Amino acid sequence: MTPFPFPDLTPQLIYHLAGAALVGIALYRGATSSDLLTRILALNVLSVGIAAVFVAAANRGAGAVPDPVPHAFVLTGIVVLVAVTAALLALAERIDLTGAKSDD
Amino acid sequence: MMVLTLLGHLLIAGGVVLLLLAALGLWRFPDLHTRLHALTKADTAGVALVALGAGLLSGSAATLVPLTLCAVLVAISGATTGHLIARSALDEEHASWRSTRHDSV
Amino acid sequence: MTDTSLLVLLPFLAALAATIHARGAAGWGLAGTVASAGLAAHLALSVHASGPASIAIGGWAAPLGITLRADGLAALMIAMTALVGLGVCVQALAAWGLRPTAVEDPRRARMRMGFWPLWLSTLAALNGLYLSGDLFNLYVTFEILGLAAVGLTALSGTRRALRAAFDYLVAGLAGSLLLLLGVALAYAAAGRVDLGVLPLLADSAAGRIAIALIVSGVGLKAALFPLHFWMPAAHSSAAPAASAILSALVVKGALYLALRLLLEGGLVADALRWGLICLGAGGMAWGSVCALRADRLKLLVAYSTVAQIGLIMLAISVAGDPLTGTAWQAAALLMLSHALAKAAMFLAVGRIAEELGHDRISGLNRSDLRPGAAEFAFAIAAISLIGLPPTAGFVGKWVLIDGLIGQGAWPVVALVLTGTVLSVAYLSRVVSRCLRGGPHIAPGARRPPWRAGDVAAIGLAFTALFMGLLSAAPLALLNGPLLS
Amino acid sequence: MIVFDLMLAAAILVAGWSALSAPDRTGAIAGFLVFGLLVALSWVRLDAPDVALAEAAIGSGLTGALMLRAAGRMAPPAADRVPRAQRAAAALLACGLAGGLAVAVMDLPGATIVYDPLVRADLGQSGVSNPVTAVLLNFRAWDTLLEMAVLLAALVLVAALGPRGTPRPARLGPLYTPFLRIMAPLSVLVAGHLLWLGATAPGGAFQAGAVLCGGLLALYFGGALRPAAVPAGPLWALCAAGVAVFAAAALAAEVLTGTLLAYPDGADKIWILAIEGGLTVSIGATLLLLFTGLRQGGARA
Repeated sequence: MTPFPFPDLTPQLIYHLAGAALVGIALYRGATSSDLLTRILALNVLSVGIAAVFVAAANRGAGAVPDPVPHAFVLTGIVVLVAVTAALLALAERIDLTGAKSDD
Repeated sequence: MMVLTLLGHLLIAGGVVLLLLAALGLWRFPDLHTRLHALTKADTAGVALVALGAGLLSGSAATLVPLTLCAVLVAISGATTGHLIARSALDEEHASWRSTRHDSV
Repeated sequence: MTDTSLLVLLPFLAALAATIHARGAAGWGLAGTVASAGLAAHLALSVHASGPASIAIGGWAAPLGITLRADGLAALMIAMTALVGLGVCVQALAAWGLRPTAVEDPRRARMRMGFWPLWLSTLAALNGLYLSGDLFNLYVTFEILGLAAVGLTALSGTRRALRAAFDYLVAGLAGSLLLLLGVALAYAAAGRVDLGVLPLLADSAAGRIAIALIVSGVGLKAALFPLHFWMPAAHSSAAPAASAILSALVVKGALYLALRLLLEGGLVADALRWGLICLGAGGMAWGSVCALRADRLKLLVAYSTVAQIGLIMLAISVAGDPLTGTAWQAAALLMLSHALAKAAMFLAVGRIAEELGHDRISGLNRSDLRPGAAEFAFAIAAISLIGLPPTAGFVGKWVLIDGLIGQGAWPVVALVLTGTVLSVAYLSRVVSRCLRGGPHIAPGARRPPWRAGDVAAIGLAFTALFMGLLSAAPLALLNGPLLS
Repeated sequence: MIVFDLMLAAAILVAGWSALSAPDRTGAIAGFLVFGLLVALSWVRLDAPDVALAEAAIGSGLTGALMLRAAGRMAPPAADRVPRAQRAAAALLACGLAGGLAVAVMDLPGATIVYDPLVRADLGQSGVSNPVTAVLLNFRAWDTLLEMAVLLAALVLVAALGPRGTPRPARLGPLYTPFLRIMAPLSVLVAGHLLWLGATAPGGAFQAGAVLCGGLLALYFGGALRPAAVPAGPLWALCAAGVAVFAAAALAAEVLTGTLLAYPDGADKIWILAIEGGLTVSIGATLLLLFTGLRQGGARA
């Protein structure tokens, strides 16, 4: 291992790093926002960051056919997440409906 | 084939210019109605030109036909959504000002 | 091995039926639970008789395909789920009835129609989780489990419950997304995501980060201290039957995955092990302190779960080489005893609160009501949680301490014993008030009437009590060969 | 092209950040929609067209619609009241995790190729030639079956929360009806096309289900479709049809071939298409009901 391994700049690496940054952004906002909707959005951004790691890892460089299995994982993940998001939003609406503004 | 390629590139370039203009209008125009005006027209034509250009570049009818269909669909839905947005905006203004006649829309 | 897949598909199809045919929800729920318990018993017997079995779904072998693996540990967990499930079903039937009555309380109807599909989904997800041999598949089952569990929390519909349910769902989703991120990184590092990938991950930085992420996701889902912040509110604001399921069964899913990670060779890094030991000890201490300070009975029981999870995680992370040591079997036995005792305890608390109209601990000392069956059940469950002989908890702690002494890990032995003393302290706060007879009880004090809910609580508590005498059966399952 | 990738990645990060830090909800959701489309674009760049389609339709489109609808019903957000210490801790944690991930991806041990040769070797026996569909409906069909269970579990949860307020009737104007006349049948057509296409090219049950849901939503907004007016039992049955067909097929395959979800030799494609057909209808109906909300099974007022 070289002292500072900096591999060649490929699309795969760029989107990999973007995925890592998205995970960081989403975690930060998820932990520091008190708005229910922002927290739900943060979880969605987090899952997109994870999906970016999968999709970038599946890519084998220009010209090569990418691995279909992680693509299937991400497809499954997208559908799972929309279901959970719908549940979260329904809960958030109920909380908004039943209570005053206080967060008790 | 050279002519088709050239034409394709030209169409795409024209479409991109229209889309850029639409973006510029969205950014610079003062209110919703003028922004909508910039967006819908340039958007519809821009997408149509890009789709047509891409279809010509591909050189096969099997690609050109679905792309043209896409452009038509974008035109239809763009017109409808533009209308809906303008209408609901007018409704809201009507509710707050009680002066604008919106029946004409 | 048709029964293996049926363990997942049958409760799930029953959940669908209970949703579509809402008037017969309880009937479908009872049928699904009983049938699934029969399958669980059959699985345990067949694993015991002819050893573990694994099926490659669709005929596609791992790593590309998904395998369902039924070994002794999985069979024990499935049997535990079935046993607790039967008890909870009795309570739910008692509370909300089997079929709609002519004049019906709308709340009762809502609970009945909401509870059964959610419980059956929980059952299907848990069975799928115990059988799964693939990390991505585990993520998907965790999502079913999380949604169903949140539904159970929110069922009572109060603002407190809704708020707890939202936090629970956010924490659960964050936990599963951390797990998924670990799986993504594991894929990037080693190119596959079946459980067989785990030993390969120790070789690279990405792999080690992947393991750390998976463990932290599991820790969040298992309410491991200090990631337990969502749990006491969720477990204490749900209906009794729902609390029993959440506390006794749902957190076991994540603990089971931690145990699997150990058995598959995923917890090889010493730093990770020591971290988990510290968190386990911290959970025991923090959960006990909060339980000592709790003013409401449900909250005390919920915090005692935090402490017990700490103990189980401690047992998982000190287990040396799983192939030679027996400490991991202690973790499995502790999970079994905690499931039985904690379910009994929540059901008993539900009955006590129903009789008293509140669940304040200071108000348990009343003069117009004699101790009843629920108080009795609570006391027996407490004995099992503390780990006095002949309970299952005793056998679990015995195996654990025996293994620890074999390793010469005296400080950990001291930790376990301290945790036990603390559990005596907080549980005796309740037991001493509940069961005290004598002059403060008025001569004409009434005795609470028997209800079917008492039967469930007492049945589960006695199962926990005598499981220690019958512990040869679970140990025989655990001593069989494991699949890895 | 590397410059384009860098710009796209930067734009994704900016859009993601603006979605999570916009002061008003509409701005946040608009940021999220843009974010989703940019992400879909980046996945096209990474040769993942199936995923990009699903992200654009479901991950961005449908989620955005769900969010907008919820935002319209909820009180405006209060200002964040998170203590400074918690912010600092969260920033530290987030930076640590993102940094760790970045180090991890820069130090990946060379390409370890495990799945590729396996998929390639077995694709011929899977009945379809689109490898993603082969993975979803054959090699790892158990995941997909459980994924449908997740959708239904979410629906059960939403239903268990009880009914919510009835939506305001919207005035949509004279242009909307002709629009519906074109779009509603077209969505069915496109869904069918995507479903059929999924066997050989990007597409499949999930994308088709999303398109179908789009058509149904258009009808719903036009007032032509009111889920509350349909008896709950049949609606539930429609949502459950896909997974029921899937589970029945799994068990039937076990009876026929002795292995769960192992389709009979030579008939894989027919089985897969039949299952996908059921899934498409169920996904469309389930997503629609998650959007519109639903009353509990028998608790009809």
